[in-house]
Amino acid sequence: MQEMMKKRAIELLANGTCDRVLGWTNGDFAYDQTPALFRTEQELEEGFVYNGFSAANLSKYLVKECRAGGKILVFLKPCDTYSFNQLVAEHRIKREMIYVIGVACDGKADVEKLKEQGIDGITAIKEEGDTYVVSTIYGDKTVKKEDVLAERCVNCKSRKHMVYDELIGEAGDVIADCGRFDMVEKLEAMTPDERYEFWRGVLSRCIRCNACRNVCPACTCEQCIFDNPKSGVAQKAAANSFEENMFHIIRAFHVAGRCTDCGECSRVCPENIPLHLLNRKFIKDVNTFYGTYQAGEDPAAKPPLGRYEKNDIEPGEAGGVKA
Amino acid sequence: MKKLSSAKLNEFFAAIAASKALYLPVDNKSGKAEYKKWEAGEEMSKALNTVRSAKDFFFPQTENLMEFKMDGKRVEVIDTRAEAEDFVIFGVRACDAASFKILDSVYLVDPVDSYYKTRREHGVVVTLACGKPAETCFCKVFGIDAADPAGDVTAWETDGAYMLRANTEKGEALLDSVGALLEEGDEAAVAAAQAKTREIIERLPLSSLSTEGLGVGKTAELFDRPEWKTLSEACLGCGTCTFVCPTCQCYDVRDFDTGNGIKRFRCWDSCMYSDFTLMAHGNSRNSQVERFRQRFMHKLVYYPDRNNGTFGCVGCGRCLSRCPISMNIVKVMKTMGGKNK
Amino acid sequence: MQDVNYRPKIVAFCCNWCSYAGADLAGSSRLAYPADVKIIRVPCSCRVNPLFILRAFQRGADGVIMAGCHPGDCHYTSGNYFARRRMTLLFSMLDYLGIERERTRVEWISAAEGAKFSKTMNEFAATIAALGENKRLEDLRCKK
Amino acid sequence: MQRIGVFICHCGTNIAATVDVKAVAEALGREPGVVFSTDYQYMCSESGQTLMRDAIREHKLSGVVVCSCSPRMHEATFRKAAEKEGLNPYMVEIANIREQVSWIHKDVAEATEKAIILGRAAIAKVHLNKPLTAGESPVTKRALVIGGGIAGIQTALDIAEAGFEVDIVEKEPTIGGKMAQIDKTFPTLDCAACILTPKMVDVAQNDKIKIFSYSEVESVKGFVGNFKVAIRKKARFVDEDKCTGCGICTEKCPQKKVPNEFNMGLDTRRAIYIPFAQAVPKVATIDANYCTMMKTGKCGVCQKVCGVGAIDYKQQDVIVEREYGAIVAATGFNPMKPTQYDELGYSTCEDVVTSLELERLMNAAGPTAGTLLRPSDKKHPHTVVFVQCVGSRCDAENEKGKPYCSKICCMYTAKHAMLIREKYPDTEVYVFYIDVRTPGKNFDEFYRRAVEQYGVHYVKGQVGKVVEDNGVLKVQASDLLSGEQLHIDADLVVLATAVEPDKSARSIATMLTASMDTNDFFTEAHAKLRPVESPTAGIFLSGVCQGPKDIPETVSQASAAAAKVIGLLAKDKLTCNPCVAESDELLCNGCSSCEKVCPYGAITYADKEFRGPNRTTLIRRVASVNPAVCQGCGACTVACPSGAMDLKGFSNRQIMAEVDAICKM
Repeated sequence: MQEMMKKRAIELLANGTCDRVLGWTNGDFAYDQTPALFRTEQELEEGFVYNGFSAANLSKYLVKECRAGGKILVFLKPCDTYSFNQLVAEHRIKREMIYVIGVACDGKADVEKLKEQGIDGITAIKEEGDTYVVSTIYGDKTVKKEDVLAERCVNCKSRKHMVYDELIGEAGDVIADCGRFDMVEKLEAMTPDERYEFWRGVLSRCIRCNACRNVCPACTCEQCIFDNPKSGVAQKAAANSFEENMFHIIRAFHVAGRCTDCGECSRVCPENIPLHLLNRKFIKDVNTFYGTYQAGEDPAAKPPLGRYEKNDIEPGEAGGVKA
Repeated sequence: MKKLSSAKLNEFFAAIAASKALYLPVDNKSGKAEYKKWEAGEEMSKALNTVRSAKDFFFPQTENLMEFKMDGKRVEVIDTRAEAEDFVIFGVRACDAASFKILDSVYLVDPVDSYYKTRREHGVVVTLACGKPAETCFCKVFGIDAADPAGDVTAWETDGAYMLRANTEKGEALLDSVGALLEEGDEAAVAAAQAKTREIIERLPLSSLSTEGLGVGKTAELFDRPEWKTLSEACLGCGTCTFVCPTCQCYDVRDFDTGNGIKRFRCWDSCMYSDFTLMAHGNSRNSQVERFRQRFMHKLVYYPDRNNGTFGCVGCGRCLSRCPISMNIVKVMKTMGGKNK
Repeated sequence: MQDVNYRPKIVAFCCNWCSYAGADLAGSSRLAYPADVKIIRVPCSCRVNPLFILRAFQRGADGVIMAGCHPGDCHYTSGNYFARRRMTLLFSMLDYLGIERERTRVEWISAAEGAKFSKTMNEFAATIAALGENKRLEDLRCKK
Repeated sequence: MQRIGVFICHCGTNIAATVDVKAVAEALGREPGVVFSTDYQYMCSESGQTLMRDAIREHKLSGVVVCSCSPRMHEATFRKAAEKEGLNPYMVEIANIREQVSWIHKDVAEATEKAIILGRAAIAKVHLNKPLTAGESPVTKRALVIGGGIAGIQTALDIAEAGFEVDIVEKEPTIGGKMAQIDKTFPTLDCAACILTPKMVDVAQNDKIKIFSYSEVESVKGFVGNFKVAIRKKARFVDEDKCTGCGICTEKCPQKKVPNEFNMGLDTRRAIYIPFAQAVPKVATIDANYCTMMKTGKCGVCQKVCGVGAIDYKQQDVIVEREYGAIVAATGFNPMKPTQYDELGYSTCEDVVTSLELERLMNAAGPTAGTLLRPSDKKHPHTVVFVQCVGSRCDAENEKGKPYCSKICCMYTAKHAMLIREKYPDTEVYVFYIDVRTPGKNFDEFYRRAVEQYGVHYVKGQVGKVVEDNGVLKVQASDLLSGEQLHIDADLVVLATAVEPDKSARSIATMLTASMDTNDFFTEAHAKLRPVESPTAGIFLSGVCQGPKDIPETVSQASAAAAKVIGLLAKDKLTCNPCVAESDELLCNGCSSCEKVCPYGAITYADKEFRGPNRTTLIRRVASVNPAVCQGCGACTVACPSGAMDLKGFSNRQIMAEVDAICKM
């Protein structure tokens, strides 16, 4: 897979289809890959990597790259293509400047899950069928891929690319019964007090590093209201529980109907806050109240908060209380 | 050297907690270690280190400074610093212990930061030597010995017991206060534990990392290196590295209008943020390349320049495991430093 | 223990064309409602940003109600329809976070419904008084 | 820092009796930024305004807060006064301490405290106010009148008289409305047709007036001065331009069994028809529901007999787009169908009729050619019972009826009773009433004539039941004055049913974004001071669509609405509302979220060049708002996540400042 991608990228660079390639490059421990731009064949040969740890969604980088001009080749996993479409729909990236190669994905691994299995001192990781062979300073360990699947991939909603110019690897399908709302439903079934405790427990860990926001392909404001002193709601740090709640409620609200559920927010959270459960609540509500809608599926679709029906559900019937 | 039987660990904690607030790493619901105030029944985490560093105890993420109260057109200024409590942190690793010195070099020199100083005076640091450092660890590079951490008291975990060594008067006093629970220590057991740890460190992938080409006097050489652009290209400009870093010490002072007055507080800031050191004329570092460079130049060049060659990094590895895009100081050192390439 | 002198703080965002006029009619008809309810005039319910609602809670409000034209009667054609979707989602999220669902409410009150305005505000104030102080979305810095 | 002046109005005792105005002035005077604070008996009076203007001048005020009645009442007054003193009118804010405080609270301490808080909120807002300047938009010099009854006709004629173009959209094949169906009018007893039809002819002949008959309003876009309306001209299958109204088709049409709506279904008409002789336009219409040709494809008689070839079975609905500066709603009413009052026998007894049906039964052009014959056996009735208030003045809880008084029933029933007694002195006439209401010029005299001269039996009481027994209507009623139960054997029972707004009014109000009350009558901008205007700018109200009225009232209101329209159309430019949305291009990311919720299409996008970091330039797509098109709803401001879109006069920070001030501990 990686070699096919590299070969194709080199070809497309050579024939002038693109002048740079957005992909992933290796780090020190096989799992610490960094998104990278490759401008030459040599750079690709030396650094290009694609494997079970190529987790980052590259679509958001295109916002910046489109401004820089030229034509960009980007590799997108199925979930990334939803983000891509959403960015096109919101005029944040220019479709015609980008050559999209869809790459098949059978789920990415979470290194923390590896470590939870007691694997330590990692020096290298190799994929062998449905296992990873992990080299450590204490010897080799083999783990099943499914046992270290990243949380967001456990409930993968789609292995189908929503957009591409060409595809490398097998085309997949939308996974209708992915169970991604199971945890939301579990929370909904709790009492309000239990829910409050749950969210306080996780949100109180927030250090307001803004990783969730900065990685989010739906958060592409020129300047976030929380960073803008003129907005009147700027917060540099969450000074207390209110500000923790405020930031996460508003962030979820701002991406409501736009979030494609790519899961990057939860992936990058240094405090392991399950932020995707906030976004998924909105996705589930939109589906329930306004009909099934998947952001990024169709760039021409009208977003749920940009349209209405005359007989929409009343707020009191959904969350607040109506006499 | 004193010895505490592992069986008596909880008694030991209880005895300390009787007179001082005791904080130690505890696993949270996500299975990650975080410092928590000890209460009976609380188990110490087995994790190598906490997600957030121990700097929070002396330099918390947010801290009230003062308040301006308004009554109509009258303004009154009130000092709102939190009352200092006597506290003990247990289980600080060598890297974090070393970071305190770096923070001290900023906050305890003239003009002394009284908020920081008060907390330093009220805190007793009990360090715990590392038993099994991870692949992300590289404290050795900066001359820190994970097997022999600093602190007021140093602890080693050995078979069935903790060995405790007081390093300071504060440490002595702490051990004295719980003297009834302690026996005479076993130097040999400590040496064995240290040897084991040091042997692991040698085999870790970053053990050969070098600081050559970095440090004192390298500003001119490194500042305009083209690699800054490629290294920073993927940077999201978030504050994760900064906020998990035990040595990052930048803060912002903000005012919060409560409606009845202004509460002035300070909170961590990150040089990775676009509004870092924002001034009336605008921003001094306008692009992420510049901000990224600032962070690493500060740790690897500017700080050593001003501190006799001591680096502003303690090699704890938190940024290595936490950066959303896995860009980190090690990658920078390898690219910029002479010997690593 | 609830302070016996406790009076809830209630913010009512009222659209200029319907509900604010409904409040005026309640006033000119002398249809009382508790003084705890304070009205903020907005041009349309679609002007109400979730930020304002959270802000009110932060600053010490115990309940926030938004009142607009009946669906279909928006002065600007569609504003209340958008507002309805926004508030539906916001309230659902607050509930999901375990914040008392009774603290937030939306009512459609026309310019002719002075009686409904007064009745709604009486009911809402009673609901909030029974719930007591907002603790889950409070900002202690704003309390005296 | 602003220099704010605060003025507390006593409103006589309206405010001052419940609010300690001195305490409010004193408390607000201590707020930061307030340099002057006072109270005064009537701020809206000439001397109150002078007080404010003097203070603006003497204290160099940059902002003003008036704590008084609702801003819907006097905001404009105070803003104008400020403007005269050189202060931007949008630097004035009102704290509503009358409707929201003194009128609803009794406790002085509580009311005073609330007044202070509302005052603080207004002060907090003014601190963030910025001077705003209104833009201008052009006016399309044509009006649309929706409804061609006497209200619409009068309004159209008056507007045309002033020299402006007017279109009338009437959903029926002819204009004329309810008045065309009425026989005589109270209290003068002149013939309705005789006074209405000349006006209809005037409309038809006026070259400023265009009639869209058999047409409906499909959609309304735009705003005052600039409405764009789509009108659906329903297919009548007859070419209006060719048809001469000769009526030969309506005589030859073999389909004779169509209920005649003009005669309230009391007789029949043909499938191709002209509603009545004086119809305007006098053009035939094919009723596709009954036409044999339309239903089976066989017949074609009308086409054969038509001398001008006007019949077109293939005619389609046509949508016409027209532009207007003003729109008048004159959608009228219908008498309520009393089918839900089973006890009164309307559904079961043929000889229980409504008053409008009686009008047709007594009209010379009606089904009985003016002879009063009862529907069942076409015999002359000897005992007639009138029942008042059927469906009017009901309890709010009673879902069957309307809470309001229909206003016209007392008088037309007196008229009916009088006419019957005059024409048929052998007839006994009973009127059951709750109250007899006659507050109009010559009204009570008229009613007394019915009682005193014509010997109509007025009985205060309610009819409980009407049952038919062998052609006799057994009327069971109570006489409230004597306390007796009455049993009357009647030949005809007439129900004065409630006046109901036309069913189309609701959807038209929605299109016009004009508000309605709970009974579906249009709401006026102010119940007393702006009775012919809707709160929505550019929308005016004429006739019963605003509330029950008799003909002279309707005509007066119609002329009043016309006067308002003329006033609007006489202007070349309108001052726009300056409280419109504005996009901060430095923050806008061009995502189009705002555009999707804008009901006016006021937002457009353009690629613009911006300064990037370190002397670079970059091109970004950014939104801009057309201030002449934007109406200031604010939908875009919430759709915008970055806060780039904000509303002038109701900015995020202004509203949050109000929130802060209100919630302040």
